[in-house]
Amino acid sequence: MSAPENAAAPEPAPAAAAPATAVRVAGVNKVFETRGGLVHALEGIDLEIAAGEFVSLIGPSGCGKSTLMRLIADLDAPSAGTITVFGKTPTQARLDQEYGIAFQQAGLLPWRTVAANVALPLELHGVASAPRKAKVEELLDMVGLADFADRYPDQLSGGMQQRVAIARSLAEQPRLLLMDEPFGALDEMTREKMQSDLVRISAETGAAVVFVTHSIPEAVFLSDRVVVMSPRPGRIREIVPMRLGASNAATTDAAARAARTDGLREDRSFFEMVTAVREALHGAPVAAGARGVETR
Amino acid sequence: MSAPENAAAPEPAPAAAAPATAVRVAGVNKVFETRGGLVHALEGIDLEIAAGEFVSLIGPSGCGKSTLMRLIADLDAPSAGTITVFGKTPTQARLDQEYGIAFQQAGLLPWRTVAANVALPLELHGVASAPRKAKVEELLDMVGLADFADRYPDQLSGGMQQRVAIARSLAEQPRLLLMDEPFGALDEMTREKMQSDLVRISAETGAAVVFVTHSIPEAVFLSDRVVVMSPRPGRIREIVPMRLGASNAATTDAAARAARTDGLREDRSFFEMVTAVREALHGAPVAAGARGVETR
Amino acid sequence: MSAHLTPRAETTLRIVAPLAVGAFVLGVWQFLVSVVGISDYLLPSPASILEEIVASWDSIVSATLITGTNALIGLVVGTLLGITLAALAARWRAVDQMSAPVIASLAVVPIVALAPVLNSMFGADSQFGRQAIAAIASFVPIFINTLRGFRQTTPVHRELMRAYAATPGQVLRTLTLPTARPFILTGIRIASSLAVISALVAEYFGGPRGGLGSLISTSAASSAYARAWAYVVASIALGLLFYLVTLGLERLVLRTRTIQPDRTTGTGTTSTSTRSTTSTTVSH
Amino acid sequence: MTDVDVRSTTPATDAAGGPPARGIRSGGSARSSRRGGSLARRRLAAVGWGVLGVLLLVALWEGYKLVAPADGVLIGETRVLPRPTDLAMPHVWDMIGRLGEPVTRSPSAQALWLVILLAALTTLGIAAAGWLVGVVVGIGLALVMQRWRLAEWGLLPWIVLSQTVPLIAFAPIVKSWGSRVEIGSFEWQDWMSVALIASYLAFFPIAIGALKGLQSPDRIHEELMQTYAAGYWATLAKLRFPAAVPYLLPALRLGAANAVIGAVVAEVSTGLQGGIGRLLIQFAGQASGDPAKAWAPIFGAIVLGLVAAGSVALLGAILKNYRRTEEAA
Amino acid sequence: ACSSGDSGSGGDATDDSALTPVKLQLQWLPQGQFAGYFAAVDQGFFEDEGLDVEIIPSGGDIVPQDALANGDVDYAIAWVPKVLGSIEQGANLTDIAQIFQRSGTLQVSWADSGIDSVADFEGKKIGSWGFGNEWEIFAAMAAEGLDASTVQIITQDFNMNAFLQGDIDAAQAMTYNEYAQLLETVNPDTGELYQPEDFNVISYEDTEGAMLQDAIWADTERLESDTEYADTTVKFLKAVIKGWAFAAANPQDAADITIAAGSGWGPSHELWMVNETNKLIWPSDKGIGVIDETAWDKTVAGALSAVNEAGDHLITEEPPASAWSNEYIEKALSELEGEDLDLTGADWSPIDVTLEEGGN
Ligand SMILES: Nc1ncnc2c1ncn2[C@@H]1O[C@H](COP(=O)(O)OP(=O)(O)OP(=O)(O)O)[C@@H](O)[C@H]1O
Ligand SMILES: Nc1ncnc2c1ncn2[C@@H]1O[C@H](COP(=O)(O)OP(=O)(O)OP(=O)(O)O)[C@@H](O)[C@H]1O
Ligand SMILES: Cc1ncc(C[n+]2csc(CCO)c2C)c(N)n1
Ligand SMILES: [Mg+2]
Ligand SMILES: [Mg+2]
Repeated sequence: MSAPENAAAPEPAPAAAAPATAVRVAGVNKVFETRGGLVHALEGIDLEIAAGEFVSLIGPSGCGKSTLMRLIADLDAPSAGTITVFGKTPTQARLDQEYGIAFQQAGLLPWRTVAANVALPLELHGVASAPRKAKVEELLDMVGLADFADRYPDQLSGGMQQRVAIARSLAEQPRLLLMDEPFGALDEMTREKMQSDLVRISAETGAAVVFVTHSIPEAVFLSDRVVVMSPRPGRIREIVPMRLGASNAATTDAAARAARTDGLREDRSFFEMVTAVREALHGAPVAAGARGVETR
Repeated sequence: MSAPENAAAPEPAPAAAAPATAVRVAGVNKVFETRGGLVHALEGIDLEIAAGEFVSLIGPSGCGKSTLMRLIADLDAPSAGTITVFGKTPTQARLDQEYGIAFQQAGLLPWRTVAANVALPLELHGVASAPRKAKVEELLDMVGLADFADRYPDQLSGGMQQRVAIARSLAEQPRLLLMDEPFGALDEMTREKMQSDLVRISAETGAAVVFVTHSIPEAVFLSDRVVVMSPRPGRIREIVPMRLGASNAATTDAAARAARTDGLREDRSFFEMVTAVREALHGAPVAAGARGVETR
Repeated sequence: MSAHLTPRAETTLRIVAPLAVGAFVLGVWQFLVSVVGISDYLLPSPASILEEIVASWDSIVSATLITGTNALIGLVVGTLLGITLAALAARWRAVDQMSAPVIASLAVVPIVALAPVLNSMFGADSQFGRQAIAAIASFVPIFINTLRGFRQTTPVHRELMRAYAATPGQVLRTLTLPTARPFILTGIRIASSLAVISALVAEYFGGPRGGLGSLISTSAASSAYARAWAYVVASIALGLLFYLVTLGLERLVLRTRTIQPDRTTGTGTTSTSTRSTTSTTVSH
Repeated sequence: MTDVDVRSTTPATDAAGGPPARGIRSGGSARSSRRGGSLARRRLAAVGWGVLGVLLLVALWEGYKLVAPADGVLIGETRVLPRPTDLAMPHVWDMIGRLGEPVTRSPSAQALWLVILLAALTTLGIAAAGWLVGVVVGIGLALVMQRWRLAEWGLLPWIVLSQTVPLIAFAPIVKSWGSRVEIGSFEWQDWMSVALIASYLAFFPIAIGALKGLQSPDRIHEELMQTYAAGYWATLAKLRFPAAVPYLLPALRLGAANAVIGAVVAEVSTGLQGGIGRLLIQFAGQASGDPAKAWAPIFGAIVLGLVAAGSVALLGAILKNYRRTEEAA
Repeated sequence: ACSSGDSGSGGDATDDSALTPVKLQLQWLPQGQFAGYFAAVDQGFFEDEGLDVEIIPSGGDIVPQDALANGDVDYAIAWVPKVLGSIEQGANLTDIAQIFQRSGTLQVSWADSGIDSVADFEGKKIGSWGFGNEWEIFAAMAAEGLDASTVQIITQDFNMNAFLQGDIDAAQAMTYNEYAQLLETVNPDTGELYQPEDFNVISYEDTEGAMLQDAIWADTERLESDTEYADTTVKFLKAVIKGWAFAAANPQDAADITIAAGSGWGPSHELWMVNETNKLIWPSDKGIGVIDETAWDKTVAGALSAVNEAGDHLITEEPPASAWSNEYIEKALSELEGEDLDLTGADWSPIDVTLEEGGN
């Protein structure tokens, strides 16, 4: 599954997605009707994401990354094609709370304390007070914000807010995490720290992750596979498998990811992967020589 | 002048700044009185920027980069120490329109067209209609937005807006450009493009630039010297001279910068400079080995 | 949630829906009066009101002109005063704080309380008292909105102006006023129908006759309810006219942009909430 | 004048203007380095300036009386500045002094201020009832309009139009219809007609403000609730109502001011005994012989409005955690 | 109106529930103009007749005859011309007692103004309250050949300031109220109260415009179909007569009763008002409340001739015969015949009232 897939030549869709498949997107089109006319946001998208796999979506602005993620989350419906999430329809998956989600903006409710924000999904699904409290504590510990439980969002820095949002998205131990540029609004240094945290957390929880980003190094650092998209209409141009960290094997599981550390950022193979994604993105080899650096 | 200066051991301040000096900051402190008490934003800042020199300020959030820039621009006054801009007081320099300024937000007036936005400073300073028009056209040409003169800001992408803001900051051919994270809000690809543009433009105009950024590669790519700051209170930790592009000599002039191209980003020396700044920032060598990459 | 509509369908529904509601209400009203037989005496049927509108057309037009003129003059004066004082209050905090109790009082004082007093002060033989009341009534929302508008200039813009060493006059002209413009217009729109209703109600409390207010009261006093309602309809139409004209003005000016939210950072400032309908203080 | 900050007492007349811009930290100038000062001191200063403003008005009034020509200032035929006669503009001290005297020479007469106070309390009670009805109706309408866009499109224009109807044309009809309501032991009282008319003015800003507030949650928050598969009611309780608080508070305050205005108008219109409105016409009728007396109910009405609006402001203090996005003034 | 006989049915057989509830709508706030009704309540005259009368004041916009026509109340006090207008609009009402036998309306101008008759109105600013109180002016002017457009009509508010400050040349005033207001005001030139000599007073009673004023109105249909209501009407009128007779004999007490009932006027003004009101009622040759056909016809003629400045007529045709009836008042008078009451005011004479500053 970590073998490079080319969107132009999709593998035939199996009748039913195996439970090991977290997300199956088959032949998905999405067209928006606007005042200015029709906007083809996505066209012929085929993508399969294994359970526990970390997949990044990268591509120029407007290529449909967010749209694809929203379709998976059942926040919108495809114009054509089918999507299954753990073998269910997206709607069913949403109702079953199969996924957690985080956006570019943390989207915390400003009138709730940090703890109450993390507790929100649990509260909505009727988790009793005591286990809820315990869970929230555990989550805040995980994101390193145990001391800030009673603060309000406006008293936190952007990075801390984003960590709260991630804790919230993990509250119900989803098997799938959807993240739309969750670190886009953070400054560089905070961002780097958050990436390491996310690697750790996703390893701990073993969830599959669909991660939208603009940053090549970020995608490379985090992912098992990077899906490179092209705009208007949004298509998958290439899927670049990452061969980083401990495991080089076809099994892209959480254990492999756990081995991913900050040191990796200075690994030779890291630069190579960055170059590979960069080239996929620009549609052609950028230049020859000792490269592999995304200067941004 | 491009020799590394250490803030801890400032050179004695000359009685009067030579005209070749664009900005002289000597022993500057800045303390804010807030509800929560005193905030020492800057302490003992000494810095000299030559005419035509490109200097970046880098440092963690809250270290006082913006504050320093605002002091130079006379948008605020230092609590102690002196600042001169081309030998004048900052206020005089401001009144004489010695500098152009650009912020993280483009700050265009939404009710004015692109052309009218660029024309704003000229208009305010009584430049007649005909020369004004000519100048605006020239500037828009320079930033590649000649076709968008009659658009309104909300019809432009973020990158285009920022280019308009830069054109505006150049309108009066200032000898000094102050830029506070002008590309902070742009996405990666646009940002890279804007950096190249800025290198070109600053070479063309020969202005000195004070550039605030969070991104090490950006600082390295653009600057003659990178000023690395540490927070609370904001101090200059180190000034790292860049030795990129054509010239390695002590004269850091515009011609040297003009030679800086995109190819540079993949130059060996580039990685070394990035590493140097990174180490200065983190306060210690990051690690040994083939590094020099700021992954962000 | 709600099904997705094409933009065309949405535009159509936006027009059809209120018309349908209006037609439904009128229908029920007519039905109640003419079929169910609720007394036509106090609540005349829409049909008989329409008859009266036709019958008293000339007098309705001249009454509408009188009241409309008073409201217009009041609105204009209130606008000028509101903007001027808001500019002073925005400039000097002391002015703001000094005017605060007076403005707060004006915002809660009923017109019925002021009308007789103003008539005494300015004379019952002129329309001035009504115009003054319309001016006071429109002044309040315009002042408040304008003041808010004047405070919307973003720090970036203010610092830019400072960096340009712009004079206070230049700042006002090129930054503050354009920034406040949508707010001022919102204020004027809110004030518009207020001005009409205030001018009209003021007629109940003395002054020359002939306006809508005095004709409504005269007609009602002699139980000519259909005629009274005809004048009421005219006054609603007048209020609506004022509202729509100012709304149109607002839309027109807003066409040239205002500050947009910054898509990339999400931290931009939206200039105003002007697009949607906003409220009105109504004082009688 | 409980609170002299315009932004907090004067209803932001545009209820829909709603909460001010989010507290965006930009540059340094959002915070001021010069204005240190404790909060309490700033409050005190504001009150001081407010008092000064009132004193200035008093000085202006008396100064004008001193210097103005007896017939006021006329431009052409139009008198643009008032006549300074004691009949038109009584001395400030007369107006204040009159408050301390009995209403009439009748041996049973109470002091004027007491009469005004009692009447103001009566009107306050009626206005409060009207306000409550306005709150229920306004929020109810807002809920319906928020839930169904078609309802919003169909109703909103009429709600706006409703406020251009000269209410006093309605007062007798409301009173007349009300007097026919008799359900079991419940019998319609005249004050209820007045409260109903007050609610007609009160509901409007509340409906508009509540609608804006209920519609105010960011899309991101709405979608978040959607991903939690939260139903309509859960979303309402956990998201829409809390998010609406910053919009609702000014709307409720405006509604309170409007309720008072409506109650006074309706009292004048229907002649209901016991309230400020009644005193207004009664004392206006005595203004020729006793000009200062006519001002007493005017002051009463103003204080009443300020108290009503101020009480709602208290509500804002209780709900302060729901207003965290509002800019600290 | 339920009969007094079914007192046992409710179970709450208190004395009160035995009384027939009656609502009387006044045409303004409580004041001496209505002293007779308040006196009848206070002295228990209604109760003696088995009635529990609630007196309902009105405000700026309440039209008493409409409250009656709508069935909100049982009886209403209103001026005859205004009700004639309502009758033409479809109200079905009957004048059952003409309490005021003459018009109390004045038009007051300054003594030196040269306006001492209706004919002098031409080209002047004439004050009126509107609200249907203006028809006498138009009728009087019509008799002088003036139409409404020859004067400028200015709406007066609740006081005489507009006149005092010269905004209007001649102000409408009731003898019992606004005229007194003038005499309670300090003349800034003398420092003393204004005196009657300061004014020219035109009384509409002396003009062709004179119209009948405060009358008691009842619902025509109910009078015909509801015998209980008809009975109640007679009882009601009997108590009213006693009330007014009381006010005639005891003006000071009547004034005090009115103040206690909620009038906001001071004692001197109240007493003045009761006294002047008495002058409009007494003497009443055929007995208080009996409608004088000539006066009625004159009112109708005036109403027919009056056209306001908007060109609207008050009425365009003769009112129906049911618009007035002496049946009930005469019955009431005859039932009171034996009692020690002066029903015609033959022995009545006005008192002297000294007005005090401010009407307080
Ligand atoms: N609700 C919508 N209605 C109309 N067009 C839409 C809508 N949502 C997205 N689009 C359009 O679909 C295209 C893809 O948008 P999308 O937000 O998915 O891009 P993206 O890859 O997430 O971009 P970015 O990197 O800027 O977030 C764009 O052209 C966008 O304008
Ligand atoms: N006007 C002000 N009043 C009070 N404190 C201020 C003010 N402006 C800045 N500060 C404080 O001074 C310190 C330096 O702020 P400054 O904005 O210069 O940092 P920065 O380096 O530009 O940070 P960033 O990278 O986030 O832009 C911070 O602690 C900040 O909170
Ligand atoms: C708003 C308003 N103002 C004045 C009157 C006048 N009015 C009613 S009864 C009466 C006679 C005795 O005072 C008078 C003058 C009114 N009806 N409504
Ligand atoms: Mg996106
Ligand atoms: Mg900064």
